[in-house]
Order: sequence, then structure tokens, then C-alpha cells
Amino acid sequence: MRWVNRQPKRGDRLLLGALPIVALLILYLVLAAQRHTLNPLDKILPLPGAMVSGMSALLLQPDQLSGQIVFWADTLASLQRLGLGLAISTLIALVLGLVLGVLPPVRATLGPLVTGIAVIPPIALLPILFIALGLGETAKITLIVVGITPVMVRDIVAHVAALPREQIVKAQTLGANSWQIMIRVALPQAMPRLLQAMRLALGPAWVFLISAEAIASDVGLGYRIFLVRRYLSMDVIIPYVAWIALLAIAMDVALTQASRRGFAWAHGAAH
Amino acid sequence: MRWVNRQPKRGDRLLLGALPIVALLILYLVLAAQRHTLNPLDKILPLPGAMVSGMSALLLQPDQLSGQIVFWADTLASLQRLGLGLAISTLIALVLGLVLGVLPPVRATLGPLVTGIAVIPPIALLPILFIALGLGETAKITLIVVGITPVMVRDIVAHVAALPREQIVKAQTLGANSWQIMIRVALPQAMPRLLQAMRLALGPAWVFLISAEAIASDVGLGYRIFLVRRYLSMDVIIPYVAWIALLAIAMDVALTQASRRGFAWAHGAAH
Amino acid sequence: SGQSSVPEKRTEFNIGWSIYAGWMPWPYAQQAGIVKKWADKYGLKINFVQVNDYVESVNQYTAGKFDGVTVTNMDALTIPAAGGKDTSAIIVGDYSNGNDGVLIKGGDTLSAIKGKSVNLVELSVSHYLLARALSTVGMSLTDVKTVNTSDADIVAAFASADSSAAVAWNPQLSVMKGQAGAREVFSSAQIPGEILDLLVVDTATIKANPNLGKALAGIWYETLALMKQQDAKGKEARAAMAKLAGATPESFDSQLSTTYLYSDPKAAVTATASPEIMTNMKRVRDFSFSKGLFKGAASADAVGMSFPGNKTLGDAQRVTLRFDSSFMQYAADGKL
Amino acid sequence: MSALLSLKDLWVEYGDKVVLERVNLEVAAGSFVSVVGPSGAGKSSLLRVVLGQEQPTRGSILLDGTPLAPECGPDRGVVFQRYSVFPHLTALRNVVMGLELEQAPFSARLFGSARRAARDRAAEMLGAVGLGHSLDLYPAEMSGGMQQRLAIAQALIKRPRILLLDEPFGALDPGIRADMHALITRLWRDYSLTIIMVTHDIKEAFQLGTRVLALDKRRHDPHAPHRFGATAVYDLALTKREEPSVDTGPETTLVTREDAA
Amino acid sequence: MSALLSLKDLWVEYGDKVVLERVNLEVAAGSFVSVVGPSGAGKSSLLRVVLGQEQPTRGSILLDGTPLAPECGPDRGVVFQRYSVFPHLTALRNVVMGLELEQAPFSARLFGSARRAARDRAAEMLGAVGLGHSLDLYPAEMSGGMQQRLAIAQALIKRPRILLLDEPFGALDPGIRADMHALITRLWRDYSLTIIMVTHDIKEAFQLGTRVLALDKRRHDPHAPHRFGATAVYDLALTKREEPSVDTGPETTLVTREDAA
Ligand SMILES: Nc1ncnc2c1ncn2[C@@H]1O[C@H](COP(=O)(O)OP(=O)(O)OP(=O)(O)O)[C@@H](O)[C@H]1O
Ligand SMILES: Nc1ncnc2c1ncn2[C@@H]1O[C@H](COP(=O)(O)OP(=O)(O)OP(=O)(O)O)[C@@H](O)[C@H]1O
Ligand SMILES: [Mg+2]
Ligand SMILES: [Mg+2]
Repeated sequence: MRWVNRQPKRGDRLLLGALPIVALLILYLVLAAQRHTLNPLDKILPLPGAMVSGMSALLLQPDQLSGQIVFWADTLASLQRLGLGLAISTLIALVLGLVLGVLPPVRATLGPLVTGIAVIPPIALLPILFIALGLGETAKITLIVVGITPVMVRDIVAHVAALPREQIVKAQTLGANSWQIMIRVALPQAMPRLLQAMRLALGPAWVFLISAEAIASDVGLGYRIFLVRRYLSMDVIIPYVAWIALLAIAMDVALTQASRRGFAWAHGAAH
Repeated sequence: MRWVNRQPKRGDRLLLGALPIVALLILYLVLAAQRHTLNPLDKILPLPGAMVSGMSALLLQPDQLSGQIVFWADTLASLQRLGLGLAISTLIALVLGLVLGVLPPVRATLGPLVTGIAVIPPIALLPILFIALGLGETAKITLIVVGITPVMVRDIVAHVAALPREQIVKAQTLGANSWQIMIRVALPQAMPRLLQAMRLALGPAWVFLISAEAIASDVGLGYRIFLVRRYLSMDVIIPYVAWIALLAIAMDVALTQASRRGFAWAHGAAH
Repeated sequence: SGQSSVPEKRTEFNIGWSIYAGWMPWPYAQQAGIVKKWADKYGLKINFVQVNDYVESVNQYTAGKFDGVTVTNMDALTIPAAGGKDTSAIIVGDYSNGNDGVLIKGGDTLSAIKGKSVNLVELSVSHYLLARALSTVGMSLTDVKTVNTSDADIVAAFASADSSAAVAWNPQLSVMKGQAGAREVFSSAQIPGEILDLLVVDTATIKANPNLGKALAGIWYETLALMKQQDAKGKEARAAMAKLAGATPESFDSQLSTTYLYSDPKAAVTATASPEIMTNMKRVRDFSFSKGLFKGAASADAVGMSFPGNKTLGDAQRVTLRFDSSFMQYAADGKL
Repeated sequence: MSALLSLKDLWVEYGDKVVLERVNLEVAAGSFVSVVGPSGAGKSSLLRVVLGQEQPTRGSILLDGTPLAPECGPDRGVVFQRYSVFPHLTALRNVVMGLELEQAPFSARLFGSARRAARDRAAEMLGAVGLGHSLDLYPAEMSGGMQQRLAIAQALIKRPRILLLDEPFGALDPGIRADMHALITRLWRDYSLTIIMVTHDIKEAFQLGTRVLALDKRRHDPHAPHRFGATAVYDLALTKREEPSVDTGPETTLVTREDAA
Repeated sequence: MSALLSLKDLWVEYGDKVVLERVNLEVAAGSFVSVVGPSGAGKSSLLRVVLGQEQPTRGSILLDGTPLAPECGPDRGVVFQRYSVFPHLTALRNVVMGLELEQAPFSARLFGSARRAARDRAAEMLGAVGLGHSLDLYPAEMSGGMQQRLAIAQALIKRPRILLLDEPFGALDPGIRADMHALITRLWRDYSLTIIMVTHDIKEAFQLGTRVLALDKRRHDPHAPHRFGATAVYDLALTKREEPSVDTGPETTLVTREDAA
């Protein structure tokens, strides 16, 4: 049977997917063990034991000031920022995506601006951002929003603008005005793409979150990573990064499921 | 006429697109002038005159050490890194996108890994990157590649996997094997999407380039920005960022043109 | 607030700080209630705000978002002062007495650095330290190649095989020293008093609100007295500071051992009024000017500095960095 | 007989390819024009131009004597050749949509009794095209013929003044096709619609139409076939002796008119 | 007459909707089976299953007596109901592709004289379907009927053993349709293909086929129409008195066989 026709079964899929990840883990362990035989004090690739002890303080002892477990406090703070940033970006992407995608004059007017903003690296303008918005949560969330929104907007605009012309024409023959086309034709068909755009934005969103927390923060996963980076504490950094990856993958799976559940019509293979 | 049907003419489009950008420039000038009436020494929002004098040293005087004009040396170094990073990413995205998109078993095996890599913020694992690749160009280019490739791969995979099932079936009835489907059906139809993915990746690519140059470097646009950030030299940062935006927009336009020229079939509206 | 404001009386102030051995007393004082105690005494509210990125904290101060900030003498001169923001250094907290150092791999003496590329935070005190170090062996900055490396990444960068020399400060320095084959060939202990760690505030703000200076001085010397105690309470304070800095108590103690803390206000006042400080600041200033940090200035004299006793350095008409020992003096006189 | 729609010296070109040339046509209100012609002649292009989806390269279109706005609107309904319905809506919602757009300009959705009424009307129309049992299917779950009938129902429920049909019954079996003929004839008569229908079935063209228009190239350059476009080469008005009876086929007399071009 | 293809107790279901039930069918090599039936009966589903694009829920398909691999291959050609061609290739390249895939397994492209030969063959085939002047058009630049003919040319050039046609002539005018009938008949005879063709045109079904199969529901539950699937309700073998003559229509005798189910 040709490979293009081989559809692995559900159970096999899970197994296959786990394979390279397990292989990578083993590779890490081998490399770490090697480095440790050469230099038992190696900090770059810590062994699992070191990670456990490195994390135990953060996981078990409550902070003296706040009384909270550091790890959970970091997670909560970061997730809040990420969630808010992602939510705001998604909303902007949806609204702008629809308006720009459906209305050519608006696209002509704002398209170049969006492109411009999309290509300006926000971290180069951090000083202005922090000075304009202070060092609080606003600035951090804004960095995420400024970082990921333009790509999302452009993605949705392209998707909406590429809807078959027939559909737009058809809607108009059914009496639709521009607004109705936006909410009844473009909006529902943009939704699955929006979820896909959110999935793709998750990675960059974490990058910007961590960059923001690296500069001005006193709690958060990114803050902790940058704090202990001064001491090259990979025994904390690696578990933190793994945790970030886990959280991100959970969100990814949730978004995929949401899309399948909510927009089955976009997933069933048509014939 | 309904807004959804208003197609601005070419000339009007340019005019409309320039409008909000000019408006932003004017807003900047007004704000900067305001700050300067309050404090003539303000560094945050420099006036054009200050930018000119700030840049003149970088643009006119050759560097004592290297004998090169700093500005051009920075531009050249950054463009080289960006170009290489983007080229490598694009190549990987194309190959993986095709293989994963066309062959379900490969997708099942490597898909989760790609997702995992996509959501791991690469800047959090810099120490490992340094140990593995040193501090030179390789590390910088790798950071760009690691930063932008996963999103591109996932985008191309999704696009290829969503090709109408009929086309895959049709190709097989014409005698195609998996490889032939990849190069004759998926590849050409993935190309316009690849160019679109490159356009969307430009912004993040600059972000990672600047991050890489901020970490360890002695030349480059990002290096200069982070160096003078120490002294809040917005009179240099703002022209540099504007220059980056200009370069990125030029690349964006070039990619759009390339797609229109090379893949006209994907742009003409079908009926 | 900030540089643009007309002097006004206020009761709430924001001070930015970042992690560094010599500055950890501030956040500890906040945590231990010492800040509140002194602020209440003068009817003020003082917030200490952590900024993870040192440069950003100074930039924020320069932009007027903070009333004061913890900063080194060189950065106080080149960032706010050179930017036209009239700044007063009211507390000279310590000088680096080994907290900054030059490291090389595969060599024993400083002269081995010739021709190497050196990882460091360019245009920072590390750059200055390197220049000073090279001058002691008859070399100059042109004899090495500097590679700008962010302070957050310098430990990992130095661990890479590509890097054979670096200049860094603590806590990074202590971790880097521990790496195989690394050797410290020059340290700030060899140029005592040239790298000062200060608390600076906006001059207009402090003129209008002298009580802020008094409160800060009170906080500082009470905290220093506490941490200098060699008993359980002192140890506990230092351990808390270590935790705030993300370090172990041991490593924090070793960082403190290379920090000369002016725990006695009298000593601080004397140091601030001594001729050495002017000599040192002139060195720092000339280095900064030579590196182009006085944007567009025709000479190193363009940025004026003043010292206790109406002594000035540079353009006396445009003094923007003032070493003001009056609040430390209050502490020395026990008049707080 | 007033000319509802008149095309004056109409040209349609794509690049240097002439598709339609010098088309002159007057369509009276209430007429049922069948358009026939070889594949690629430009029948669909003609419909697209009348619909307002495309602009003619030259010439003008008048509706009620005034030039047509270059956009489509609810006065002209359409069933495309490649029947396109909204993939994200079930059959019922595809049809209800036309009523919702009309009655709820802002929310584009109906609630309460208005909603029930609209659903009933839509369900009835779907029943009429034989999809009464497929109300909740998405287009991707339908056969080709079902999608085509859905597109027909969607267009018919709006009862547009001018209805443009591009091979609407091409994918239907004879039984259902006869039902559809009866349906369209009834609606045409009851609501005095004006219909322009492209078909390849000559019998259908004569059976349903009050007028049959044949599009074809008049001139032909064998070496550069794109040089000349098609135009109306025959234009037959049919006077039906009696009410068209769908089952047996109409009895018509042919009145060949002057060539339209 | 050897059974090239045999379907044994075949069921096709989507979810709880039964589309085909208990279909038993033997197709002899060299036969031309016309499939008719109401819209939505499951004709396209049947073709998809024979093609290997979809798997039956129950039952088996034997090709030459061995179970069919659950994938499609060059032994079975297809023209889909919604004719789909490759949008990124011109007409000529769409047709050449089949030859390239066969002759160049690795590069999937031909060069030099092989390329010229392939192009000539493809151009000839396109000429035969009336697209001789449209070699360089992309599908988006073609009319519906032209795309359909392109899909036919694409399938025919491979001369597959089994050719599955889903309403292949639906969008064609009578003139071109007659040409296509002649073409398909000639190829069928010359290369002894086995053809299964779905059509709505009963005349066409009888004219071209050696056998006419009618798919329909045998049982019907008015309240739950999805409960029962369609099956072959009529299966007529036609014995052609003479070589089918396309222009005048065939003269056939009907041999009603036992119901296939
Ligand atoms: N993915 C699906 N999910 C649910 N039902 C489906 C799906 N695909 C097809 N069907 C149903 O299967 C039945 C048969 O479809 P099929 O396309 O085979 O019909 P057909 O005989 O080819 O009709 P037509 O002449 O209209 O093309 C239809 O009733 C359709 O609703
Ligand atoms: N975008 C385009 N670019 C170039 N030529 C085009 C384009 N669109 C259509 N054509 C050409 O216009 C001609 C008429 O097309 P049209 O779809 O109107 O034909 P038709 O009469 O509807 O044919 P059919 O009966 O096959 O549907 C065709 O020859 C086609 O090649
Ligand atoms: Mg047509
Ligand atoms: Mg079908």
C-alpha cells in the first residue's frame, strides 16, 4: 500500500508520535551522563536527579513573603499574562481580519500599516513600550499582543480574502450587505482558521511572554528562567521549559479539539 | 455601491495605504515636539534633526577598527544572517511540509515532535545552543531557524494535508506513487503558500535575529540597537528600526511579486 | 513626576532596583518592613520596584518613570546625566572590590588576553574595567576584540568553547570563575573605588522633598547594620537577600566579600568628599567620552559633575550629576 | 411588452481573447429565456455580466431603462454552473439565510416566531426540491444532485425579479428533473419572475422557455480562434398554444426573429 | 465471460445512514455498464468504492478474483462528478502528467523526444475532446464544459483497464456530447476497456452501455429514510444487434436479468 494511503489507527498514532520524543529524551540522558562522567559538576546538561532537587525547593517550600509555592505562582502569573495577551490578539485578529478581508477599501488603507507593524521587531522598541506603558502587567501583555497580532491578522485577512468569489456574490443575491457578509459568510468560515492561527501563535506568544518577563517582572515562568540563568541553573531551567512545552501542547490539543467539535464542517473531508 | 464590491484603483490604493502611515508620522512629530518644548534634552522621542545627527556618525564616518561604514556593515551582517536563516527555514519547511503533509504515517510520527519544538521558546534554552554550536554565526542563524521553522512547517503541513482528496486520488489513478504525488501535486501547490509563510515569518525572523545579536555579537542592526539602548539613544534606535521595517517591507513586496509572477494560477480569481 | 516637572511636594515615590549584591539590602528592607517604618516616620510612601533588566531600570528612571534608581557611577553619568537629566547620587552604597573581574581560559596572566575576543557587556563598567586592566599591562582596547554579550547570557556564552575571555560582574562572575580552566586575571579589587554602586534620585524631586532622602538614608543604614551582624539575625537577613537574588546563602556571602559596603555613613561621607572620587570620576568620564557616550559633545567637559564642597568637574554651567552627601551626613550625625 | 433588461453592444474579453462580441438583447419582463450554445461559447460569461459579478469590456446593460450598478443585488438571483452553496451551513440554514438577511439587516438572524416562520418556509421549499429529509445535512455530506437542488432552493426562496440559472438541472435524474421543471414553471408564473436559463438540453430549452437564444461564433478564424467572440446567432420567440404542460412537453410554434446582432 | 470485477454483499454507510445495502454485482471484462438512479441514491458512492477511494462498511470487492487493495491505482481511471483537474497545470500539462508519471517514476518529468512524443499524444487527445485550441489555458480560465472535457481527456489518455465515469457528459452541449460518445465508444472498442458510467440521461445509458444498472431503494421508511440503502433494482443486459452507431442511437434488445440483490 502506498504511504500516502496509510492512515495509522488512533492507537498507533499515539505510539508513533511518542517515538521520536522518547528517542530525544534518551539522547539527552546519554549526553548528560557522558558529560557527567567527564565533569561530575557539569551544569549544562543536568541529570534527572539534579532537576528533582533543583525543583523541589520551588515546588515544596512556600515563599516567605507571599506564602505561595513559587512554581505555582510563576505558572499562574505567566498563564494569566499569556491568556490575556492571546485573547486580546485573537479578538483583534478576528475583527481586523474580517473587516480587512471583506472590505477591499479598508484592506487597501490599513493593509500596508499592518504589514509595517508586522515586520517591526517589537523587542527593538521595548524602551518605548515600557516607557509608554510602565513596567506593570499592561506592558507585558502589550508586548505579547504587539508580537503576535500582526501575523494573526494577516493570516485571517488572507484567508477571508481568498473565500470563493461565488460565495460573496451569492450572499449579495440573497440580499446581504457588507456587514451581513462579514458576520454570516466570512465570520463562521474564518473561525476554524482563527483557531489554527492561535495554535501557530502559541509558540511566539511564549517567546514574547518570556522576553517581557525577562525585563521587568518579579514573578512568572520567564522571570524565574532568567533569574536562575545568571547561575546557569539548567536544573531549574530545563524543567521549567519542559513545563512550558507541556502547557503549550495542552493548549494546542484543546484548540484542535475545539475546532473539530465546533466546526466539524471544516474538518470532514468533502468529496 | 457596497463596500465589499469597491475595488480601489492602483493609484488610489497606494494613496490610501500611505494615509495611516503618514498620519502616524505626523502624530510622532507632534508628540516629539511637545516633549521637547517641555524638556529640550528629551531622549525618548527625538526630533528628526537629532536622528539625522545621531545617524550621521554611523552613516558617514568609517569605523576606526574595521574601516567600514558602521551602518552598512550592520545592515550587511544582519541581512546575511537573516537571509541564511530564512533560506534554511524555508527549505526545511518545504521538505518537511511536503513529507508530513502527504504521508500520514510520517505526519503521525513527527507531527507531535514538530508541535513540541514549535511551542518551546528557544530563547529559554540558549545555554544548550551555545554549548552545542558556539557563539558564532552558526548559533545566531540556528536561533532564527529554530524560532521560525516550526510555525512554517506546521503551516505548510496543514496546507498540503488539506489539498482536495480528489487530487490525490486522481494522481494515483494516473499512476502516481507517493513520491510523485509529493513533487508533482503537492510541491507546486505548496509553493504559493510557502511564499506566504515566508512573508508571515519575516516579522518573527527579525525578532529572533535581533535577539541573537543582542546576546553575543559585534556587528549587526540588532547589536547596534541593543548597544545604544544602554544609553537610551532613541535617535539611533528609531532610524534603525525604521530601516529594518523598510527592508522587511521590501522583502514582503518582493515575495508577493514573486508569488504573483511565478504562480499566477493561484492568484487569478477562479469562477 | 520626572525630569519635566516643576518641583512639587509629593508623598509617594517609586524607586527601581535590579539584582546585584550591593543593592539587595533595598528589597530586603522592603520585605522586612524597614522601608515602611522609615517612610511612615516621614509621612511618605516608598515603593521599591524590581526590574529584571538592569539597563531597562536605568532607562525607566531616565524617562521619568522612577524617582530614583540603583545604578553604577559610570551608568549614572552616561545615561541620565549625559541625557540631560539632573541627577543626585545621595547614597554611595559600596564600591566593587572584586565583584567585577576579567577572566580568561587557557592562560595565567592578563597579557595572554592579547588578540582574543572578549565577551562583555559593551559600554558598561565591564568595558571600563577591561580598559583599566589593559592599561596596567601597556595594552589598549585595540589589542583585543570585544563582543557585546548580554549579562543574562554571559555565563552560558563563556561556557561555550568559542569564548576564551570575558569580563563580568557578580553573581555571573562567581559562576564563571567556577568553570573548568577559567582564571581571573584582573579584578576590580585592583582599582578600588572606581566602580561605585549608588542610589540616585531626580535632583528636582529631592530638592522639593528632602524627607525622601532622609528616609532612604535611614532605611539604608539600618539595613546595613542588620546585615553586618554576625549573629543569627544577620545571617537570616543575608539568607533572605540571597533568596531574593536567586542565589544560595553561600554564594551570596562570597559576593558580599568582594563588595566594599560603606556600612558606616561617616566613611561614605568621607569617601564622597575625597579627592579620589574626583580622580576616579574623571577617569570614568574620559573613558565614556572616548567611547562616544556623550552624544555629540565636543569635549569630555560637556557633562558637568559636582561634589561636596562646591567642587565641580567639567562644565559648571551644566551640572547634571551631583554627588550629594548631605543625607549620608544626617545619618552620620544621627539626625534622622 | 416593456424591456426589463437590455444589453447594448456588449463585449466580454479576457485579455486578448474575445468571448462575446456585439451582443444586443432586450429581455421583456416576465419572459423565460433559454440560452443554448456550444461549450465555451460564453453562456456563463453572459450570465455573470447580467448578474453584475463581472463588468463587460464594452457596451452597457440597462435594467428598467437605467444602467445597471456594477454589483449584484437581491433583485437578481442565481444558480451557478458549479452549484456553490455555503459549506458551513446545513441545507436548512443555507435556505433560511436568504430570509434572515432580508428581515434582519443588522443581526442577520431571526428569533422567535419570525424564525419559526422562516424555517417553515425554507423547509417547504426544500421539500419541493426533494430534500425534505436532508434538512440537517452539510453540503459536504450531500450528493452532487442534492447540492444542486439545494442551490436551486436557495435561489428560489428569494423570488428575485430576475433569476439566472446556469445549467440548473444538469446533475438531476429525469424524475426529479420533471419535478423541478414543474416547480420552476409554477414559481415563474405565480410570481411573474423573469428567468434566463442556460441549458444543454434542447428539449428542456423549448419546453420551459418563452424564447430560445443560441449563442455561437458567427465568424471563425481557424488559426486564431480567440480573435472572434460569440453572439446571439438565433433568437426564437415561442408562442405557447396553451399553458405549458410539463409532463408531455409543450406544443409550441416557432417564430424566428431577426438575428439579434 | 470472466468476471473482471465482482462486488459481494457490499454495504456503504455514513454514520447511521445506510447508502448502499447488499449490492452484489459481477462486471465482465470489456463490458460497458451504465448506472442510473435517482439523485442521492449512491451512484457516486458506488464508484468511489470501486475506485478504492473509500472502503465499504461491509462486503468485499474482487478484481480478477483477488480482493481489491484499498487504494486506487493506474488500472482504474476516473472522471469525477465535480470534474476536478489540477488547478496549477495548463490543459496540456494536465493531460501530459499521466504519461510523465508512468514513464518517469523518479523525476516525474519527461525530456527530449519522449517529452515531445508525450505532448503530441496529449495534444491529440485534447484535440479529440475539442480543446485543441485551449492547450495553454489553466482550468480557472476554462468554462465548465471545457474543464469536464479536460478531465475526460486526462482519464482517457491512460487507457485504464477499468474506467469510472461519473456523469462525464453532463455539462456538454448536444454536438460535443455526440463527439464524446463517438470517442469513448471508439476507445472502449479499440482498447477493450471496461467502463462503468453513471449518467442521468437514459438515452445515453442505453445508447452506450452493454448493460444498464438502476440503483434505487428497494424498501422505504418514510419516517426514517436513512434506515434503508439503495441496491441494484434493475440490471438489464443489452445485446447490441450491430456495432453501436452513435449518430442514430443504438438498436438494442433488452434482456432483463434476475434482480442482482
Ligand atoms: N460524508 C457523508 N456523510 C453523510 N452522508 C453522506 C456523505 N457522503 C454522501 N452521503 C450520502 O450518501 C448518499 C449517496 O450519495 P452519492 O453521492 O453516492 O449519490 P449519487 O447517487 O451520486 O447522487 P447524484 O446523482 O445526486 O450525484 C446521499 O444521500 C448523501 O447524502
Ligand atoms: N479568466 C479567464 N481567462 C481567460 N479566458 C477565460 C476566463 N474565463 C473564461 N474564459 C473563456 O471564456 C470562454 C467562455 O466561457 P464560459 O464559461 O462563458 O462558457 P460557457 O458558454 O458557459 O461554456 P460551458 O457550456 O462549457 O459552461 C471560454 O472559452 C473560456 O476559456
Ligand atoms: Mg458555462
Ligand atoms: Mg453522484
